[in-house]
Amino acid sequence: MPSFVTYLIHTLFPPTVRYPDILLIDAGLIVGAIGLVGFLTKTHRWGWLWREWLTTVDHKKIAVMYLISAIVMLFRGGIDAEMLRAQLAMPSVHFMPAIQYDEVFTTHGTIMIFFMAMPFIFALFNAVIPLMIGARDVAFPRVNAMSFWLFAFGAILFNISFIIGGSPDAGWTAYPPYTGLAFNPGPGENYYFLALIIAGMGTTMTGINFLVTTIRMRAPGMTLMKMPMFVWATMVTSALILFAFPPLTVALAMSLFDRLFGSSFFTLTRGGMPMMYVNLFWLFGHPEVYILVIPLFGVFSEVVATFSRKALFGYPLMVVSILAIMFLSYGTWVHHFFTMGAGPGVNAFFGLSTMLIAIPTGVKIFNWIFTMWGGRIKMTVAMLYQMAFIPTFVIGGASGVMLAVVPADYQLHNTYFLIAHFHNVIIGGTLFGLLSGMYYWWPKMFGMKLNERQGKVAFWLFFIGFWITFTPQYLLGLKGMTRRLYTYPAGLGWHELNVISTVGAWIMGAGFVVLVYNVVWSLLYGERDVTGDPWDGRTLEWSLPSPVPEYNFARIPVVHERDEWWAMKQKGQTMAHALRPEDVHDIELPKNTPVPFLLGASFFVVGFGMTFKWWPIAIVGMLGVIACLLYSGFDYDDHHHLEADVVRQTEASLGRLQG
Amino acid sequence: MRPAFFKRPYRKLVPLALAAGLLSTGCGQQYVLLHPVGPVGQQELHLMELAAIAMGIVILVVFTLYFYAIIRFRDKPGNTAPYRPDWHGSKWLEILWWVLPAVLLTVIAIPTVKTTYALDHVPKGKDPIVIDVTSLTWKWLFEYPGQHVAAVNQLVIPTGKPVLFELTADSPMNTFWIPALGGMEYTMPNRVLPLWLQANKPGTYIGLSGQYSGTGFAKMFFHVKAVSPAAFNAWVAKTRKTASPMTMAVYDQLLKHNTTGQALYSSYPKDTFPTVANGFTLTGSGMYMVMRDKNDITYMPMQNP
Amino acid sequence: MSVPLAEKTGQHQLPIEFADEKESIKITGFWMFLVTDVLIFASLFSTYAVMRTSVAMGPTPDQLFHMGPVMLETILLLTSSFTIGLGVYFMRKGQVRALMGWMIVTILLGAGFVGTEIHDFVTFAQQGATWHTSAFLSAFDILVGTHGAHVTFGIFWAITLLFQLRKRGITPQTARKVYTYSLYWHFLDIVWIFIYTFVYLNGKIV
Amino acid sequence: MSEATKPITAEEAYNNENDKVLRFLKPRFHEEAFPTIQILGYIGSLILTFGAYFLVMNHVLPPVALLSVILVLAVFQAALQLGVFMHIREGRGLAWQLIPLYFVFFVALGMVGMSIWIMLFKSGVS
Ligand code: HEA
Ligand code: HEA
Ligand code: CUA
Ligand SMILES: [Cu+2]
Repeated sequence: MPSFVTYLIHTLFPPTVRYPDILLIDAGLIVGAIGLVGFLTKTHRWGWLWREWLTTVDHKKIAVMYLISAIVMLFRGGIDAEMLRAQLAMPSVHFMPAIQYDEVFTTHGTIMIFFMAMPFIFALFNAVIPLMIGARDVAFPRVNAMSFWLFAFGAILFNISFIIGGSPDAGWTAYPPYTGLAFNPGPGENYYFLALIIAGMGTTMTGINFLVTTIRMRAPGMTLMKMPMFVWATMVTSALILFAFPPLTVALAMSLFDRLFGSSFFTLTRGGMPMMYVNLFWLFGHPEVYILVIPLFGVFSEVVATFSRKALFGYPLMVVSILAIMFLSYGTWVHHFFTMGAGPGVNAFFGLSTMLIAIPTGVKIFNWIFTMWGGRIKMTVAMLYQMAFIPTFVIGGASGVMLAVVPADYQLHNTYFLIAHFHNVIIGGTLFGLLSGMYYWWPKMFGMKLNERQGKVAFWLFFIGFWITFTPQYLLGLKGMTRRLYTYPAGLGWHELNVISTVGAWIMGAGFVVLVYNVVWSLLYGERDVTGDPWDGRTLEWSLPSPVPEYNFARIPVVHERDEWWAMKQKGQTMAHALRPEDVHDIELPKNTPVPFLLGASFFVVGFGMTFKWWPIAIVGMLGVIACLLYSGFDYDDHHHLEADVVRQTEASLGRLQG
Repeated sequence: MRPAFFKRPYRKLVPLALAAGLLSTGCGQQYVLLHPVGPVGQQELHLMELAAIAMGIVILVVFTLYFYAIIRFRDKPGNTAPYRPDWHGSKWLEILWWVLPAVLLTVIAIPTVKTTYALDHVPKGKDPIVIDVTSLTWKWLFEYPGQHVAAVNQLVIPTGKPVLFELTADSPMNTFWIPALGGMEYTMPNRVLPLWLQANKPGTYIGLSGQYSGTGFAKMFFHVKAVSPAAFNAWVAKTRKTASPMTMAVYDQLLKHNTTGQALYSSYPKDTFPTVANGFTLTGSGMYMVMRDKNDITYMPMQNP
Repeated sequence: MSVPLAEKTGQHQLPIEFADEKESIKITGFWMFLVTDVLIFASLFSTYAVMRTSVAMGPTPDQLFHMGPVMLETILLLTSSFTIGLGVYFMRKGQVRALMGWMIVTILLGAGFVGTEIHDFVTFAQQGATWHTSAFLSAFDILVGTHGAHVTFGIFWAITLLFQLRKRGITPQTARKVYTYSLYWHFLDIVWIFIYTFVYLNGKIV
Repeated sequence: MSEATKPITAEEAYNNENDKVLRFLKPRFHEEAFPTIQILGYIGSLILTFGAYFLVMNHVLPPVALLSVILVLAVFQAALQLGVFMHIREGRGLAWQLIPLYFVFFVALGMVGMSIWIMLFKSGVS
């Protein structure tokens, strides 16, 4: 049926995905996919892939999968950023047409926040939280795998939009009514809403999982005030996720219904109220930015204490401040729409509540500085990122406080001043923190260190490039340049600063290339970590060998001190002293299962079907979802036993067993 | 082991210095936000300056402590700085950094609240001229209910007199922004928002949108001509005489999704804007009745018709 | 095998659903899930609160709502909350048959609720009040509809639990499942009370 | 982990957690030979529901007061369900769920209340 074929071609490959660059990428992807399939077949790796990775429920492997996806997404988001900067370098250029520019900034923002930063954070959670609290796994290992696969298939759904059907183009905030059918008839926004709903379900499950893990799975003796700061950060972040994602889900679902089922929540006509979307979105969105930064506050607290070789300064108040940030962050969301005329009372209230957040945040900054004070600072790459974080984040936070000054925000809202503000906190806080954590815990995850020298080159390129990119953007804001302009006229004085900014972005890109080189080189030739404790660490994960055995702890430790491992080392104890053969019992471990993967895949099918309104496909996917739920509802056989002897042998071979 | 450039952490200051240089040598009037020509922009600028100074203090303090710490306490052989691995807190220091930022924030918070309230209304005793602004898909429609003229993508206002803009949209949301005069405000469908601005100096200023609304968004620039009241009246009279009237057909034309140039109209159909006198009936779904008294707009929720 | 509820010594044994550490952790997890669900409904309630007056050309709440079916739904749901409460009570006594009996009653009451609600919605649709009509109706439909969908899901969940109970009896695992299910069901009752108050009764206040 | 499955008492589970800051989360159980509490709870919930109904249908108060009163009744009803049927204070070790439940109460209330404040600005409340 030729009409059917033309219909397919028109829906799946409309002109907006037929640009030469995208066709080139298509070709690359096809070649890459064939290559990958070929490689896996030739080396007989399919079974291995399925058994060891796709069906795994081991938090350490899930961490690795999160990490890989996050770095791939950093690459994609980074390429998008480079394209944006290329377009903006000169006034009135048409490197990309408007529609494509719009798609690119949308995917840049969405990918960086939802598909780069979030999974990267979860990679760190998964990699270390059970180890830090002395547990064998997270509270719900299967749910953990489901979270990952929901995230992964959400990400895939979002990413295929640029080769099939066209990408969303309404910004990462997707304000209606522009996302309505009247203005945006293509499938792009459907992709956006569906992908975020699917990934968001996964994220909510991760939030529940790690909240329960940190409150119920801690080793005996680890009371709240003995938890490492990163565990606190995880707990608080998980709580934030729990409280923040529901409004997002609701807002997205309502927008989607407007598009697919003709409801009128946010439409131009029939009394729709677009501002309600904005309200709900930021009810999520503001806590979200703290979801993006609080885990890294935890990372920094660990890194700074380890590399200053000194206890964290002011631990109790660090806890108080992190809790204060959590509470306050639910009361500030209106600062993203001061200019929607909610009246002076509302604006003043939310302006003040926003400023209040600066106080607990400042407390953390000062406590970190005073952790270094009187220590012995070792300049490793992880520490360098932490040290770059402080000045960068303080300046970003300061510009945030300027935005919280309501009348100033009337002028600065949605200008490049805002863009500079949030890249300052998001790169300075989130990205630097993620990289710091990655360098810090890499030995624990992979059993080898990342090369420090290469890491430093990457760091300096990133750091310097960052300042060159974003400092000029503050000035552009003062010159009145608004965001999301695909091009701008000459004569407003915006040109020179944009050129500088673009150059900076290239330097950051170079930094990323070095980073990738660093990772690949180290995987091949990196220095093995045989001690399990390469940095002279303080918390329990460093008491384990690297990489960590499947069961984590042969015997669950009993905690007495805040920095338990450090205290043990001070007292001259190690694990080998502690563990006798009769201490080792059978260990119960969760069993691998294909359900999470299949569940994610089913949701992908649902999402894809709904994006194009191909209901039969969506229904097939839905049946898959139901089958997965039913199967896991009736499945009582979800763990297996590891014999004590096997554990003893493993521990003995690592030299960790007495006698 | 350590690369040479690493020895000098001050390197980080270079881009900052560069930026400061740019700002001082830079390009005069092009920093629009720093050179407002009206009272609204000026008040906003004052707050920005105040906040910037406060933030400067914060940054200075943090940077001093920070650089001192990282230079003094490096782990290098022969470092004589005291090493206190178990120093984990100090009551007084911690009280200090809960209290000092709070004080500093109070200093900016008070004028923030004051100005927020002040900017909400046209100052008492001044009679504003009202302009109805509708953002359309990638163009601006300005209607003068007092003068009965209309314009597309260009705006003429008298100097020395507050202008009360009533903002709405028959399109996705945009923000109405004239940086030289003062801050922006959203244009939203089904809703009318007030914004007042004033130009004290005659001149031509740039206006634009701050909220992305589609492919033509980058073309939503418009010109604002501030002229003396006499010249303004002359302009109105001339427009009435020479321009053609805007009919409903013209309005429908404007509703198309495209970008256009500038245009003037000698009159406009009553219900294109929820006119102040008639109450608000945009696209068939009234949300609010708009009642105008001298300085302000009151909104009455409209029950179903 | 079932764990006795209390010992004569005065030392309280943990109820069976808490007897196993792992299973009890799942209960904590389910509470956290309920928290997210509370917020889902809170978002829907805020939307409804704001859009309540955006009736456009459509009917107002007062014109639309009829309290008769609403009261019926309320009574059905309140009663079902009571019956599942009894079910859990008997579960803790170790009485499988009583538990299953009360669960079946709960399911029937729930089905009655859903049936009445669907009938109500069909009536609205016949009057031309669908969510195409106005923002108010969109907000109303999604709030009440989400609740109805939850109830429907709960019914199917309960049915799968019945099969498991028949096969395995009351064990720490099945007990935990029933317990979480009962939490879910009571929670839906609470949500309904707010819908009843904030949507239906409020619509009659004017 | 066979130790974990062997039956322990509520007191033992609580002592294992031993976080003294959290004493307020100590779980409480109640159990009886006859489901009196459940029956009383059911009757109570019916009273609350019909009470609200008659208040509204007879317009005993001005609108705003009426709405406030019935909302308070709904909150009572919720508390009743939580206390009687959902065993909100039970748990193994500590009743952790209490913290998020208290918190969510405020967040949900704030969300609805603030949204109304933000969105229905400047309009006389109907
Ligand atoms: C990691 C992410 C992150 C973080 C941590 C923050 C932190 C803050 N943000 Fe930012 N913000 C974003 C990400 C983030 N933001 C994003 C992505 C947007 C734009 C979204 C979009 O529209 O696309 C945004 C937008 C945004 C706006 C909206 C502007 C507008 O749209 O008009 C505002 C306004 O108030 C704001 C303020 C703040 C404040 C006050 C903080 C504070 O938390 C900062 C606190 C920190 C400090 C202040 C520094 C350290 C403190 C001291 C050293 C103590 C002493 C300090 C004082 C006394 C002041 N942010
Ligand atoms: C975590 C979040 C995050 C991160 C890390 C970044 C990183 C960057 N961002 Fe992004 N940005 C956002 C979040 C983020 N951004 C958001 C939320 C928006 C708003 C979107 C919206 O408006 O809706 C935004 C918008 C935004 C804009 C405004 C667009 C507009 O409004 O028109 C710009 C413009 O300069 C920009 C630039 C950059 C740059 C240069 C980087 C750099 O840091 C990127 C650095 C580059 C890399 C990390 C990798 C580069 C890779 C290569 C060069 C590959 C090399 C080749 C091989 C290896 C083969 N961003
Ligand atoms: Cu440069 Cu003013
Ligand atoms: Cu914010």
